Amino acid sequence: MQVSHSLKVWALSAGAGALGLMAASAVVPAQNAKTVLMINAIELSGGGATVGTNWRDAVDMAVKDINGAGGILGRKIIVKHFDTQSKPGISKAVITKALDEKPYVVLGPIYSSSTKVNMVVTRRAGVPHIVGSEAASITQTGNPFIFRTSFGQSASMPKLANYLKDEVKAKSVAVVWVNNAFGKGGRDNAVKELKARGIAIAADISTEVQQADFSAEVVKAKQSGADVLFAYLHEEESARLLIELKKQGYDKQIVGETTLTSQKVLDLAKDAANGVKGHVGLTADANIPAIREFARRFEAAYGRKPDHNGIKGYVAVHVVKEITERMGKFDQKGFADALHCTTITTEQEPGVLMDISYDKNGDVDRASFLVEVRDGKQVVTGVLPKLGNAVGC
Amino acid sequence: MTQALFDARNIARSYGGVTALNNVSFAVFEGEIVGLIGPNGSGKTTLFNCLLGQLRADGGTVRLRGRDVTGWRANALARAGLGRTFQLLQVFGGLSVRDNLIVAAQEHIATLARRLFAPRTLGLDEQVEAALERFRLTALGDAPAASLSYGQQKLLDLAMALMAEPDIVFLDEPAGGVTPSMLDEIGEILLTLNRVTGTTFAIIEHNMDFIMELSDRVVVLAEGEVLTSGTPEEVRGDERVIEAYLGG
Amino acid sequence: MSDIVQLFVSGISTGAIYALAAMGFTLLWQTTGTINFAQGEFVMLPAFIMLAAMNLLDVGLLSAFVISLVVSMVLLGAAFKRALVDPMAHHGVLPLIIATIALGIFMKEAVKTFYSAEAQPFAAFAPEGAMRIGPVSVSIENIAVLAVAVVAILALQLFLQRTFAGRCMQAVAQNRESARILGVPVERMVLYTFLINAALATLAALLVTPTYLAKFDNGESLGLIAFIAAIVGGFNQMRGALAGGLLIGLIDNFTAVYISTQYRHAIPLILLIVVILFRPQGLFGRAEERRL
Amino acid sequence: MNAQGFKRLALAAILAVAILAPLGLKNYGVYLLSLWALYAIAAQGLNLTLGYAGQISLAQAAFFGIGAYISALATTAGMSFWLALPLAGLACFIIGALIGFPALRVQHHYLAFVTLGFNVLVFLVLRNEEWLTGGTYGVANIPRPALFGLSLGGPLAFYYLCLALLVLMTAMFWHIVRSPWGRAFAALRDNPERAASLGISIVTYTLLAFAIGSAAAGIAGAAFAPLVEYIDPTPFTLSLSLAFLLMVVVGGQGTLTGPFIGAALVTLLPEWLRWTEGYYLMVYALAVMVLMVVCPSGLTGLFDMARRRWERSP
Repeated sequence: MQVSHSLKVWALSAGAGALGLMAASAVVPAQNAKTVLMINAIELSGGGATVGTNWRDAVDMAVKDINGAGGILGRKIIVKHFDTQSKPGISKAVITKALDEKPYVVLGPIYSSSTKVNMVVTRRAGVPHIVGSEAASITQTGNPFIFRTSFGQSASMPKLANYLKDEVKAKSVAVVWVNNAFGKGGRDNAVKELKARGIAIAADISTEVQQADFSAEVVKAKQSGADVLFAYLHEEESARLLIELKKQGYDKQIVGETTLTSQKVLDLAKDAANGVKGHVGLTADANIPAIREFARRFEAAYGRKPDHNGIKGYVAVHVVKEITERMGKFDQKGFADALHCTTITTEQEPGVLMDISYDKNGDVDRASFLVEVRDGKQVVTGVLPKLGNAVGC
Repeated sequence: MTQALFDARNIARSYGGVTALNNVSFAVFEGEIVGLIGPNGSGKTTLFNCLLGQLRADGGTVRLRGRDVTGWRANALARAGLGRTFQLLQVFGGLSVRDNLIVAAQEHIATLARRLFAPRTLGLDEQVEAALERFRLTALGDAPAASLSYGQQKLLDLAMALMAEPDIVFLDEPAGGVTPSMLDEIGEILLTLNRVTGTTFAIIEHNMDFIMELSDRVVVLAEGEVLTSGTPEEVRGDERVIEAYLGG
Repeated sequence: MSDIVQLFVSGISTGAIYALAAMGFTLLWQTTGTINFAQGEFVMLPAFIMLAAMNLLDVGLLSAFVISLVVSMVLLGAAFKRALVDPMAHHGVLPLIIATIALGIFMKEAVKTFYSAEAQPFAAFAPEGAMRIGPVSVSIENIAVLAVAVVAILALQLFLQRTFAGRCMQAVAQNRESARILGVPVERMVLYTFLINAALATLAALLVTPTYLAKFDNGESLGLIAFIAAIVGGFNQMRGALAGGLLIGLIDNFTAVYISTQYRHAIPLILLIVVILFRPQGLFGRAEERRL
Repeated sequence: MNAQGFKRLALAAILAVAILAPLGLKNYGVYLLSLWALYAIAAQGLNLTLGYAGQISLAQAAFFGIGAYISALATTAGMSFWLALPLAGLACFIIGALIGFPALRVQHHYLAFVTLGFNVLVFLVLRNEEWLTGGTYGVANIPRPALFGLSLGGPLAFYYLCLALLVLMTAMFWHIVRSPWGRAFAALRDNPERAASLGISIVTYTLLAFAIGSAAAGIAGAAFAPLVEYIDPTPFTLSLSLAFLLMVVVGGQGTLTGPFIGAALVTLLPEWLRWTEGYYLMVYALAVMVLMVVCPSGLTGLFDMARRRWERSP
């Protein structure tokens, strides 16, 4: 009996110890003064795995480039990647954990719903936060630490609407969108801009994240008699939609914004993507030497073509480098101030690939592209100049 | 004629076209012990299940003290004063003997909300101790019911059915599987309860000697219909009954 | 008109795929009381086995299908039964439900880790494009899917009703104990149902993956729909699962076009709840004796 | 030491660790512990429904979400958290009773199917009814409460709030299962037919257990909203309901300590097993399957088996 008693005590204390240890494993080492820490909280699994992996690899590439050239102000960059699993709840946990390490800046994520959770945390900690998200609402909360790397929807949708009105000469549009923070934001902005230009919304079709069967959506789009179908979905759902459109012999123009013509969609949809047109903020196929060179090196390093998210990740790190070097010191509050209402040209910092301007909300302005898919490849058919109407500067 | 304590009229029930009960009427008067007998498959247990809220009858009415209780669920019938045991032994093996007895009575006292905040035994201690004594289970009060012998569980089962002091108790084969000495004990307990506290019983039983000795009146069921009823002597002498048993 | 016909055809053809999954689901329930929460993953995995076979062994789609069929019947049929269902036969329904939930997670994670987290293109077995029949235009692939599914379902029905083994299986499904007394080799019949379930799932994978693309989390919604279809149709009847699958496929498509895209998933669930409340044996099921 | 004493000691040990654990931890560790406490409350609720009343509920995440939205919308509109918290519990109790009642009347085990449908419906309403819930944009800037002028905004203070809620709710469950209700639950689980014949209403008691279990999820959700400070519909899907189910069964249904262990497995263990990298979920799933085969009563059942073996050994 005595033996069993002490065994029980042992088991209990072991259990208690285990619980403590589990929690204590969250303790981390401090960074040293020869380096500067960046946290990259990004989608490495779940629905956003494709886009997140592109972003992460490009961030790694940028860090390698910069460290190879002596780092930022003589300090080497250390970047730590955290997986948000494409879920806001996990994302919140991950960013809380990451901030315990006292990073200089935070990069990512791309999914808007995760960004909206994370930006509350980085704002409280006063850490500059550069994201790949496009939901319009992100930069409308007066958060002084949040910055994009690509157009928000309030910048891209007017460009798209102009394109539909002037180039495609659309009278009515069927909008197919994914019903989450990303898709709803895009849909709301697109509908607003289209209506303002006198284009009718013939069908307003909501779809689910991870939706597999798009046959009803296609019938509905056909039924609406719209001249143009505008698809605003994530990569895999975009591909499934294109496959179903082809399956049912859809013969109207299909138009997208950035995602629809991305490399992943073309890989999955194969010839179902041919003929799709779109507006993209960034593309690896742009006829710009810096971007071509980036795409070539990326492909050499990782064995696949980068998409626009790769470019965004690469640019993000270089924005951090340029602004920090302008200040001449590592100052988080100063960084945020310095990045508002500023322009970084490719002469100043070649790593930003294209001239980029920030307004007072952290929104981006930059030239953008019109593209078309031919023979399974994205072809740039035109360049749209910067809007040049920076807000509040 | 006085009003029956329990009065079932024209109970019908069929299973997918096969008639199990064909307009059976069955009444029990206050203070009676009624035996329900019949060959295997005559519909005794189906009748009990229809009367006691376990099965839905296809037709007929059931009254308890003149109140229409047709189609009531088992728990509602129990709270209206109707107790029962099952053919197969049914005690709560995981609970102690005491808890088995308390749980058998607790729904009959206080309100649901009160029971949440009442002391654990709900003031039933005296009643529980009395039952333990009557069924000679006092020494086993805190043992889990599953650890009792078969005979002891049989007694506990019976004790539980009686805990809430029901007006009428339906027993499904109380003599099944017990030793002769235990059988005498059970018979004695039932008779005492009937004579002293006036408890009314309806009993399904195969053991003829046992049921004939105990019952005031016997109802015979055959092929889903009431064949006859009367005093044990009348039934014993009825040729149709003998025929039903032999032919069945 | 053309739209309605196309909607009907695509609804019925996706419905037929749901029916394949739902029928397997019902078979397992009838013979062993297994509520398989991994049923969706049972459709997802064979698609990856086919992909792996095509990529690693460099075989065509048909050979890959045959390989996948065999592997699935061994892994998702026999091994699933031996390793998980048999040892838990006497533990009641819940532990097995939990175990199949865990199995589903395991299969998803394994495919994600060892194959890919990204969706994979998958070869269609039928030609693409639309077919014109008079004024009506319908997808050729939909018709092909429907045809294959109907043939499979008819073959299964014939097997169950016309062959000795099939009738034995039905006997086991209806009453295991009576079947045993009658001398039916119950264990072997139960094994057959597991093999058939795996085969149906592999067929569903072949039909569904060209449009859905192969992805580790494809099973989540498919499993749920199979489950809903089985309950709506009637848990205790094969024809219930068949009808339930077709019905859900149709309702889903017509809802999305004529009622609401935002609430399209709600309609089958509302139907589910209504059926449970007013016809608990399912629309096409046999009423069971109500106790209590 | 008897089983009862052992249970008390285990609970006391968990409480002691829970109080001391966050000291010296950074924000992240404290956040995880807070999440653990809230998951444990919801799991305790489901444990009453499942472990004591024998009903499978697949809507625990929906009630968690309803509680979170009530708290988020009420507090961002200026209502006190201390009012929103019981309100969330009450609302979930009533909704639980409303959906449970018809389901339980029809057939004993159909609650599982109805709750499965309900969970998906709740998600759709949260996402689609933008005027009420903010739709996919969610609800942002959810304030953390103060108590007697003392702000509970800091991570540590908020954790102790979650822990206090957990202790309170556990005490409530402790009381329920020891009251005559607990005896009725035990009788129902053991033999529903016999229980009914003794006057115990199956519908009433299982409905109560389900509604109380749902209310617990609502209360946990109400505290979840200020913990994450931003909510949208995505966390409250069926997969979280399945996760809750796993927590309860793996921890050990029908025991008071089981849900604590189950919730810890889901929130804390992944951190501990970080070295397994992507394999964690696979290892977890595999372990669950083995556990169900070997000991379907869960980890507490496994501990019990071990304890009895020790006691028997000379």
